[in-house]
Amino acid sequence: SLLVAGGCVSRIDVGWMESGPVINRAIKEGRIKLIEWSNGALAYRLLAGSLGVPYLPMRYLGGTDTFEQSAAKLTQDPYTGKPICLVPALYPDVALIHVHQCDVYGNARVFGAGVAPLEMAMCSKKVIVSTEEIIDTEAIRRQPQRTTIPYYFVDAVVHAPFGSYPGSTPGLYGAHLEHWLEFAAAQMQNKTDDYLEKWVHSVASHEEMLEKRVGADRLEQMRQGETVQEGYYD
Amino acid sequence: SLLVAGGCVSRIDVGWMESGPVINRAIKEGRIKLIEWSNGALAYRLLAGSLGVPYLPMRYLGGTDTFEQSAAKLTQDPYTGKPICLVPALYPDVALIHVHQCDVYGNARVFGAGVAPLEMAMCSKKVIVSTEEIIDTEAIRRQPQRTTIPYYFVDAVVHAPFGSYPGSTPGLYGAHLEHWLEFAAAQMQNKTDDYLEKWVHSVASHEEMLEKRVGADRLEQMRQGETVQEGYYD
Amino acid sequence: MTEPAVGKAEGTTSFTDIEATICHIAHTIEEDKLYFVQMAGPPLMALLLAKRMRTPGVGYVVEEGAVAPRPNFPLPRMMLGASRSHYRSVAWTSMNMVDAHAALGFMDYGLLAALQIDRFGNFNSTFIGGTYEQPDRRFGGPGGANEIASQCWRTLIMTKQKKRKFVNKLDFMSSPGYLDGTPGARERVGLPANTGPYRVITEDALFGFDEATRQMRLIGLAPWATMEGVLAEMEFEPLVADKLERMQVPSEEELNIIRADIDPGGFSTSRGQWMTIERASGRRTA
Amino acid sequence: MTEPAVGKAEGTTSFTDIEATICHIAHTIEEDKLYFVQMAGPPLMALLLAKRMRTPGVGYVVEEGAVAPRPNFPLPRMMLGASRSHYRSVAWTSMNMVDAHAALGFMDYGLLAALQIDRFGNFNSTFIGGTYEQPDRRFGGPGGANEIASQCWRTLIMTKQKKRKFVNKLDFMSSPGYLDGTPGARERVGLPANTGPYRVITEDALFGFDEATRQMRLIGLAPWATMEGVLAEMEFEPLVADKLERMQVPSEEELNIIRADIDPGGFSTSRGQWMTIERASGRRTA
Repeated sequence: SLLVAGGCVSRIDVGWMESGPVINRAIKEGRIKLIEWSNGALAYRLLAGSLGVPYLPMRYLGGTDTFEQSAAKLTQDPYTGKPICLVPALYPDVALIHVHQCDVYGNARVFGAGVAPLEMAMCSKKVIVSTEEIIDTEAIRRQPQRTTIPYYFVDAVVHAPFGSYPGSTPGLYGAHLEHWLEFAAAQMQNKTDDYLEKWVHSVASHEEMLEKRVGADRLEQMRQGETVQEGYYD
Repeated sequence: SLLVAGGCVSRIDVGWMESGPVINRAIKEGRIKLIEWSNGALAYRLLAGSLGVPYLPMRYLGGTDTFEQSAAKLTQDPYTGKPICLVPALYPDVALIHVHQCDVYGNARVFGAGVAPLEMAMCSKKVIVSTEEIIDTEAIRRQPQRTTIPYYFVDAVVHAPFGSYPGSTPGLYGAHLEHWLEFAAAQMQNKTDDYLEKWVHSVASHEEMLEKRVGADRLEQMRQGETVQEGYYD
Repeated sequence: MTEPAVGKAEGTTSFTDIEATICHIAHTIEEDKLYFVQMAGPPLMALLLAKRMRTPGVGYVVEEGAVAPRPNFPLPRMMLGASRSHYRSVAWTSMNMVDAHAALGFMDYGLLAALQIDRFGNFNSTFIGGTYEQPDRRFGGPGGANEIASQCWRTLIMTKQKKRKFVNKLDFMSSPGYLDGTPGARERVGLPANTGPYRVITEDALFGFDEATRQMRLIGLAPWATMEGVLAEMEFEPLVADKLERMQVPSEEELNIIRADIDPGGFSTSRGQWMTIERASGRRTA
Repeated sequence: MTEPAVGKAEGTTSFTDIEATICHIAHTIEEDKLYFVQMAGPPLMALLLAKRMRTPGVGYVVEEGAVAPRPNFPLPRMMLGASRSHYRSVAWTSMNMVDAHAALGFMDYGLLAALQIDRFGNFNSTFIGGTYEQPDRRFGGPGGANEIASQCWRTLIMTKQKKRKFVNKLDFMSSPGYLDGTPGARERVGLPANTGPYRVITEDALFGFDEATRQMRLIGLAPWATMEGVLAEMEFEPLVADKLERMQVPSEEELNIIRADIDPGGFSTSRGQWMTIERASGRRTA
């Protein structure tokens, strides 16, 4: 919604999107065009891209209006003659991926279940990894099993503690619930410009935003709000 | 070669196979039929099977005699119109997968790089997991990131220490080199029957084979022969 | 609407339509089966309630790749943050991985919510009113619903018992039920054979599907609901089973678990329509 | 053939053809590039030698999914057991994963061995002599060679300088070079654009490929080899570069690393054809 409010968006491939008045209006005014998919279909299109192939067959989407408004195709499987749906690979221009740990070369660790960070890194033309923590390459090499994304997919590494703000980084800090409520209210009251001014335009960097708009106490509370570490860092 | 020598094989999908006089003879006598692939193509066919789709497009095999002797097809990508090779999914009847650790439900951990244990478990109709060690389900749940194969793909769990013998289980024990040399010699000298008698038919179980034909000292040497633990169990 | 003030009559209980639906779904959950559940919201709450109350061995998988978690209650508000809801999973994987598990037929049941549903169990989560290009109200889209409804053996769909929900014609078919209801309709568009919607659950009623015609059939009623009342809240007329199952009144224990642990603060569940039910009779008093 | 007895003349050095080829390949390895290398054998040994001697930052990936390992020397005999060869990788993945990395164009070079090769760099690792159904001698098959030769930007292929290796017609084309040599031949069968064989390396010679005709071209000679000798050991006549590069004599340090660490016991490398070379002149004395 914020990117739409900011006028940065002309087309959205939709799996599920946070909807609301801003997007509603943009659709009606013809300012954005939507292409329908599903969460899984978009992740699967990233998988296609990550395999370096132009498309993948899959077992869903067919038969629905979602299918009609997508770029999926219904074809005949050349082996069995049965119908099968195809979806085209997704090759994003740029991926922004936030991770728990990363070395200076981009060998990155994402802990916990996740949508498709590896596929995203593999299929995107440029990959920027932001990380809660930079760790030594020797630490990466001592536990190769824990690496999610190998270095050669990564074009840039940014050290960004609390990089998921206002969301959570599982095992490290919880989400900032009040921020989400503030955002929802701004949307309802048609005040996204004020919201953007406060949280984006009036601060020079992510660090300044954290320092001035969130504050150390709140960040510490977010850390304490994450009650589960088990399984992430151990 | 041993399965061929034992008359257990009529068709082989070949990526790379250990070749030698036994297989040479069986091919010439028409006792086995080969279908040509490559290591990667077979793993990729397992990937297709693991995705539940009938085939996958891929970027190799085309143009070669390997392609001609495979069941791959050269088709036109419906999105770009460019040529693309397709390979059919592999759905093995039974998979035997040896793992480092597994709970009684079949939640299994394979440590280290590997060919395609997860894909194999996903696409096979029946899956038997043999494991060096049975661990507690709570231990699995405390580190969900380390699970390679979730329980629902697994039909049976067998506790089989030294289950990779005469091969190695990385991080735990090395291979038994002399055994491989003995096997190679038996093949060269046309004595695979003797070899099978000694190592297979004359012992009632894997445990008896380890105890009577290998011995505790040698097993201990194999353990000590594995000088690298780093990255596997930690 | 808000919860009735304290001092409600003895022997009565109050809950929202959402809480009622959650409890109804929870009663259908089967032990030791594997469910594929939408990322958040009442469907997941229903499964968690069943897991706490009756079926501790039921497994579920969520879209973002947590396999068979044993969540750490209370869950965070608005389900923000994965660590407590993914707690003690047997595996942490990814979206493509669990979708593949579903494609392979390992998911016994799918469990999700719909904005609008038709007689064949096709449903909408994309927009309501207007046209696709000029929707009156645009919603999030199918999210994970399409892959769940397409690939699980049996799909459970929750919605509200409202005429605008049970429609003759969907504004948009986001996810498939039995499509046009003809034999093999799903298979003809590449969906896995022998899959499809199994139950539709509202605060007032339970529906199945006729095996031959694939049409929705009323098979159960909440104690406080009548067949006439339910049919009045549907644009199309469903088939009706010979004998209607009498659904249960949510127990205090169930409601306590929902309110204290599963949706602490009632962010989702308290916002529904409140009703007060006399426990003994099952009748509605407010 | 065995290594010449001790007491070889001063100023000479002895090694096998396999060791020579390993050293020649090692000299072509480029720092900071990524190589996709066959699972075991001389191609991997060549890369390891380069990594030890000259290009510590070169990365390589092996079929079974180890990414950029820093192996623990000495490697186990016959390369049995993965732990030492996968030691200190930056990631442990799987075969499909690294093949996908190659499909995406992340592998600068492929590195592998061939039984037979033709003028367009197509090669055989399947059978020699007879027919496919009745082969004189069946070999293992392409293994990982097809995906490496198809997908890497540039492929390096090692073989022996023997007439039976450089043939007019392959008994079987296991893996692709430039196919029939026509422009776009690889692209027409679905292989990634602008990829293909780059160098063929033997104990005696180094070959490249002509950009226009895609034919093999002699570009380098070992100090002990002559153009006539090399051409005599090929069925087809390659193009010949205007100026032939003079390849190096394997150094004692290189040979020591191969023998002590990379192939301890010489299981692979000592079984080749031995030669003795006068260091100063590069000429063969035995």
